[in-house]
Amino acid sequence: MNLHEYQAREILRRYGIPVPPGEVASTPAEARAIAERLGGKVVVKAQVHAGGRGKAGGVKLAKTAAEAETHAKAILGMTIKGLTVQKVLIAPAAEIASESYVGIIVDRTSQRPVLMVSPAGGIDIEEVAAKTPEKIHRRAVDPRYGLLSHQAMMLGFALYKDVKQARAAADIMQKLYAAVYGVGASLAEINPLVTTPDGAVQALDAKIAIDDNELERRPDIAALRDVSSEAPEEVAAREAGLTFIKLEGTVGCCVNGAGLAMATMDLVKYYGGEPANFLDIGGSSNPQKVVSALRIITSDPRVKVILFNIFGGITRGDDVANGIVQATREFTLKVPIVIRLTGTNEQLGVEILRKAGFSALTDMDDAVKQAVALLKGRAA
Amino acid sequence: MNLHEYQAREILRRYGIPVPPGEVASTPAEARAIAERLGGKVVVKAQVHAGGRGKAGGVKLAKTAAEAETHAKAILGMTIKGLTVQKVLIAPAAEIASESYVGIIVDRTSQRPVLMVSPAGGIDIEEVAAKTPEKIHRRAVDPRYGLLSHQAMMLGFALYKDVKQARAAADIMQKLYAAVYGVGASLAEINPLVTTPDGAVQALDAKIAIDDNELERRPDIAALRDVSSEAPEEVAAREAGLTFIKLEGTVGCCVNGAGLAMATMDLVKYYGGEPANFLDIGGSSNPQKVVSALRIITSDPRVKVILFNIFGGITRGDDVANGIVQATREFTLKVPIVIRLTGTNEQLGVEILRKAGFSALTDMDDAVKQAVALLKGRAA
Amino acid sequence: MSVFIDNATRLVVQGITGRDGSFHAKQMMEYGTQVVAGVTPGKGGQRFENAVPVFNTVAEAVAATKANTAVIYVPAAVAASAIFEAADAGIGLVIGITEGIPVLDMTRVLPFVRERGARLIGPNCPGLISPAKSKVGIIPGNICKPGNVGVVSRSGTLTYEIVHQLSTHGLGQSTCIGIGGDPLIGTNFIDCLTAFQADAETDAIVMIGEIGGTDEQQAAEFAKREVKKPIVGFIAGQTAPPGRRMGHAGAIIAGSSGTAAEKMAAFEKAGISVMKRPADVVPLLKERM
Amino acid sequence: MSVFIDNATRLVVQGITGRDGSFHAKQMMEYGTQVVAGVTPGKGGQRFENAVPVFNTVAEAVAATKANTAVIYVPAAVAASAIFEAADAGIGLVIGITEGIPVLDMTRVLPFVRERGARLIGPNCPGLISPAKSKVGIIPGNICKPGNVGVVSRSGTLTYEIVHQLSTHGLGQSTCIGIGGDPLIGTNFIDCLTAFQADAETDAIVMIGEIGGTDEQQAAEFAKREVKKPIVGFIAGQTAPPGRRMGHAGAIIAGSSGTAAEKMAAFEKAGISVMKRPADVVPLLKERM
Repeated sequence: MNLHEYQAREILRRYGIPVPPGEVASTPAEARAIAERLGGKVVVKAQVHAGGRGKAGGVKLAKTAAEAETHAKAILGMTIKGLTVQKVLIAPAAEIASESYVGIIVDRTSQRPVLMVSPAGGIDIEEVAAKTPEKIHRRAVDPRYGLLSHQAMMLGFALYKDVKQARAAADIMQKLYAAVYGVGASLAEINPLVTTPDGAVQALDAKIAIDDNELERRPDIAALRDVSSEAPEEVAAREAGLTFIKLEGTVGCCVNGAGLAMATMDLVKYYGGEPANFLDIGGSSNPQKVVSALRIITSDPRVKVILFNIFGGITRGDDVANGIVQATREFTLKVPIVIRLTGTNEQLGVEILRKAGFSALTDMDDAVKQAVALLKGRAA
Repeated sequence: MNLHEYQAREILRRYGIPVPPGEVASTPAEARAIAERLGGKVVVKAQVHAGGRGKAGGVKLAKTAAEAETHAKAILGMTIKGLTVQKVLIAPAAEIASESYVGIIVDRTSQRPVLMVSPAGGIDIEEVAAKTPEKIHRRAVDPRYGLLSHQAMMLGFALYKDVKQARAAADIMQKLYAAVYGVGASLAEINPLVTTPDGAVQALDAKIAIDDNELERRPDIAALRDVSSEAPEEVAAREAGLTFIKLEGTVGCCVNGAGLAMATMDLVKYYGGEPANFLDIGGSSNPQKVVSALRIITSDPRVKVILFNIFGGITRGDDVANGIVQATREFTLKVPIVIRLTGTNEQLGVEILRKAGFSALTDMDDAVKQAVALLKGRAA
Repeated sequence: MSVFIDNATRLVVQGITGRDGSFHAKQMMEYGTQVVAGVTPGKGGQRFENAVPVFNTVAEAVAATKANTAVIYVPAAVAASAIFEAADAGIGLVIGITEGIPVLDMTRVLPFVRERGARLIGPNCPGLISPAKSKVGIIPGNICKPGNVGVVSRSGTLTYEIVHQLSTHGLGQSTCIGIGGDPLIGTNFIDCLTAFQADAETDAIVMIGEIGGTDEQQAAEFAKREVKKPIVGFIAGQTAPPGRRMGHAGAIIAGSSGTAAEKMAAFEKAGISVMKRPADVVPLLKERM
Repeated sequence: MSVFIDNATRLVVQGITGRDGSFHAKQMMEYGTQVVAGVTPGKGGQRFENAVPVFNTVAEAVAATKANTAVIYVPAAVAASAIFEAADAGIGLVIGITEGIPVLDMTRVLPFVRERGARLIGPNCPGLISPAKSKVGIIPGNICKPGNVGVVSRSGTLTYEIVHQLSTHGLGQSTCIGIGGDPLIGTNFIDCLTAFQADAETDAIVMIGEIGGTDEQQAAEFAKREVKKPIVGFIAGQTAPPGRRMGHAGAIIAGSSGTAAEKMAAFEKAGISVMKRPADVVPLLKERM
C-alpha cells in the first residue's frame, strides 16, 4: 500500500525526522488558508500515487495565498496517469542549498534492509543507478543489531563533508530505519533530503510504501489507505478477498493460485489472446468469492470471453461450480465462458455445471485454446 | 540507582504492564485524600530503599480513609534500616488468588539479560533460590533478537496452566524486557505478580534499579533520584565526582582507583585496623577533588586517622599534594594523616607536601602499618 | 533417498487444532507421514484424532516425541513466532505454509533459523512431498507418483499443474518442493538444485520460477557450473505488468529487473530447456533424459 | 613472543584529538608503539603531532594504514558505538579504555565483536603492555620491565602497585593485561590464562581479581585443569560490604556470592598461591618459579 506524500511526511515527523511545515487541503479555500498561515511563497503539490507529478502539472509554485488557491483549483480534480487528484499539499517553498537521496528497501538477495544514499538527490534514483551508479552508496543492515551509529555516519559522510551535516543525516537515517520497522514499510525514501542555506538538513519529500502483510496488525496504518486513489475494481476485489489486477486485454481470467494465474495469462497470450486481468481466487474456495470474481470481471466492458482455470487442491471443484451457477442467477453473463476444472471434487463440480448447462474441460491448454478461439470467432 | 516502588510502578505502567491503581503521598492528609478517592480497604506502604519494610512496620492495612491517615502519620518519618520514610504509597488492598515472581537481571557469565520467574512469589527470591531452586525458571535472552514471544510463553506456562494467564504473563515479560532496555535498568522485578480472583494478571509490587552509567543519557530517569533517601556524605561525594561508601571503622581512606582502594581497605584490616570508608578519587586528579574528599572523610567523627594511598598513573602526585595543602588551609584536620605517594610527578608532590609540613611514604605497606600504629597509639 | 524428507521424517504440526492445520494433518497422516506431535498453546495434553499427542510448546513436543521436522499452519500474525519457536526447540527442518508473514519479520527470522543450523522451507509455500514416502504441507498426494524427476517451484497450483502433467505421462517424482512465493524465503532454488544434484534418486530436474527478484538468474548460473543433471524450466508472468504485485508478495517486477524475459534468457544461457507453456514439460524432459 | 600485542601491532587511536586520547597517544608513541592512525569524525585529513594521519572513520583508517588494533578513548556515551565501528572495520583487537559504558550496551556489543572474530579487551580497563615492545592503553611504561611474568588484572592502579613490586624486585613482565572492572567484559581471566599458557616468554602468572561475579572461580577451575605454569593470585575487597558497588561497576557482592573469601578459597583449591597483601607477590612468585 502506497502512502501519499503528506502521510509519509507525518510518519517521518512522528519518528523525529526534521520535515518542513506544510498541510494538506481538499479544497482551494483550504489551500488558501494554509498558504496564509504559512506566509511567503508556497508549493502546491498534487497528492496522487503516481510519479512524474511535476511534468503532469501537478506541482506549482505560488507567490501569494491567492495564487495558491488558484493553483489548488487547477490541480484538484486533475487526472494524472488515470488517477484523480483529491488532495494537495501546501508547503513553504524552501530555499535549497543541496539535494540528496536516502532510501531503505528490503533486499531479496541479502535478505536484509538496505540503506541507499546518494548525493545526487531530487531526481529518480533508478535514473541515478542507471547513469551514475558510482553516486549510489549502499549498506545492508543486519536487522539483529539495527542500523548502528557508525554505519549511518559512514553514509552521512558519503553525503556531506561537514561533520555536523553528516551527523544530522546519520541521525535521520537511523530514525528512518526505526520508522521502517515501526510502520511496516517495504520502502521508505526521502527524496530530496535537502540542506538549507543555513546548513540545516531536512526531509523535503518522502515516499513510503507499506507491506500489505503488515496492515492487519497495524490498524492505524491501514486507516491511511485512500481508496479514492485506487481502481474501483481492485478495491472491490480486495474487499471480497480476491487478488485482482486490471490489464488491457479481452480474456477475463479467473484462476486459483497466483503462479497458475500468471501461467494462464501467459498461455492466453501464447495462443494469440490478451488477458483482461490477473485474478486469483486464493486457496479456500468460498462460492461467494467466485460470484464476486465474476461480477468484477464482467463489469469490464472490454471482456469478450471468460476463462476459468481451476486446479483443485485446497480449492474444491464443487465450490467453484456452485459459485458460477449462483452468479448466473444473480446476473446475466453477456459473454461466453470457458471452464477448466480438475483436482479436488472435480466430478462433483462437473456435475453441478452440467446440470446448469455448462460444460467443463480438464486440460488447461484445451481451455485456453477454446477461449481464444471464441474470442476470434466473435471478433471475426 | 534504586527507584522507589511508586516510581517503578509508574515505569511499568508506561510500558503497558497492568498495575493496580495507587498514588504516593508525602503527608497524612494526602494519604487520606488518596484513600478516599480509591475507596475500600487500602495498603499504606513506606517508600524506602530497604528490604523488610513489612517486618519493620512500614506496610499497614487500612479499612477506612481515616485509618489510612493514621497509618501514614505513623509510617512517615519512621526510620527503617537507617533511612527516614519520606513518602508512602496508598494502593487498594487487592484480593489475590496467587503470587508469582518475575525478574530480569544482566547475567555476567552468559553476558545476557536473564529472565527469572517463579510460581513462588511474594517472598525474597534469594530465599526461594536457596531453599527450592527447582521453583525458579531461568532463560537467558539473546539481546540481538530480544525476548521472543515463544520464549516468554514457555515461562508463562511455568507460572500458569491457564493459557490466557500464561499469555498475559508472557506479554508482561516482553514489556518488562522492553522496559529494562528502555530505562536502562540493571534489575527489574515484579514481586509479586498476582492473579486476582477474576483471573487477571497484575504487577502488585515492583523494584527497578538503574545502571548508574545510563543516567547521563536519560535525564528523565536521572531526575527520579531521591537524594533524601541516601546517606548525605555519599550524595556530597557523588556531586564532587568521587566514589564514596561509608563503613563502620576508624581509618579514613583516600585512594586513586577502585581496586587499589579495596586493597588498601583490606590491608588496613590486615594490620589490625578497620576502614572508615571506601573512597576512590578517580583517574583525573583535580586538587579540588582531594579537598572534597578530605572534607567528607573528616566529617565522620569516628575517623581517627587519615590514610592517603596514591599510585600516580593518570593521577599526578603534585595535584594530590596541592589538594591536601589547600584543604588544610580551608579547614583543620583534627586527626593525623599518613600519606603514601608514588608514581607520576612523585617528586613534585613530595616537595609540595614537605614545604607544608607533611612527610610522604613511598611504600603502601609502610603507610598502612603507620596509620594503624597511630590509631593504636591514640586508642591506647 | 529423497530430498529433505523421507521415512525418517518425524513431524510436529504447529497449529494442529486449527482449521487448516487439522485438515492437512489428517491428509498427511493418511498419506503415511509420521505425524508424531501437534502444538497448540493451551491444548497440551489433548490427542488429535485420538492418536497424535498435542503439546503447549514445540520444546515439549520435541522432548517427548523426538520430532525432527515442523510444519506451520498458524495464522500470519503468529507465524514468525512459530518459526522462531521451532528453530529454538532444535527442529532441523521447518516448513512454513502460512501466507502473509510481513517481510520485516522474516529479516529477523532467517538469521535466527540459520544460526541454529536449521533449514526453513517457505514461508507461503505448499511444502514438499517425496511420493510414497512422506508429505509435509498441502501438495495433493494423489497427483504425485514416485519416480526420478525432482521438482522445485515458487508456486502452488502451478506446481500441481506441472506435476499432474508429469504423473499422467508416466514421469514420477523423487521430491517436489514448493519454496514459496514470498520475497524472503528460507530455501532457494540453489539450495534445492544442490540437494537434487546430490540425490541418487533424482535424474532430472524441473524448475518453476516466476517474475520478481533474481533467484532464477542466480540459480541458472549455479546450475551451469554445478548441476550435471538435465533441467527443464518454466517462468510464469510473461504478461505481468511492472510494479504490480501478482498475488505472490515476491512476484513483482521492480523497474526493469525481475522480468520473465530476463529469467528465460538466463535459463537458455545456462543450458536449461525452457518451456513455453506448462504442457511442454513432458516432451522437453523426455528429450533431455 | 608476547600476548595479544607485540612489534606487529599497528594501532589506530579512536578519539585521538580528545583530552585523554591525545595525551595517551603521545605516551604510546614515546613508548614505541606503532600508532599508525587516529580517528575523530570531522577531523579527517589532519595530522596528529604532525605525524599520525587522522580519519573520519575507522574503516578509512584501516584501508589507508592497515591498522590491526584499535584503542578507544572516546566518552562513555559514544564508546559502545566506537567498539562496534572498530570491529565492523575488521580490526582484530579492540581495547576499550573508556569507563561508564552502560551494561545493556555491552550485551549488544559483545556478540557483535565475537561474530566478527575480533577480541575486545575491557571496557573500563587500563589496556595492556608488552614491556619494551608495545603498549596500548594507559599503563605507565616506566613501572614495567621486560621479563617472564604474565600479569592479568581486573583493576588499574592496583595492577600498577603489583607490577611496581615485581619490577623493583627484578621480576620483569612478558605482558600485563588489565581486563577491566565492568561486569561485562570482552576478555576474561580464562582467555588470558590460555594465552599466557601458550606464550613461550611467560613462565609464571599473576592474577589480580576482586569481588563480584564468578570469573575468578571459573578461572581457578580452568587453571587447575589447563595451566601448567605457576600462578599467584590476589583478590581485592575482603572488607567490602555486600550490595554496594565498590567503584568498579563489576565490583559488587550479590547476595552471598562473589565475595573475596569465596574467590580466595577457589584459588587455594586450584593450587594458586594466594597473596594476603600486594607485597606478598614477590616472595610467593619466587617460591613458585
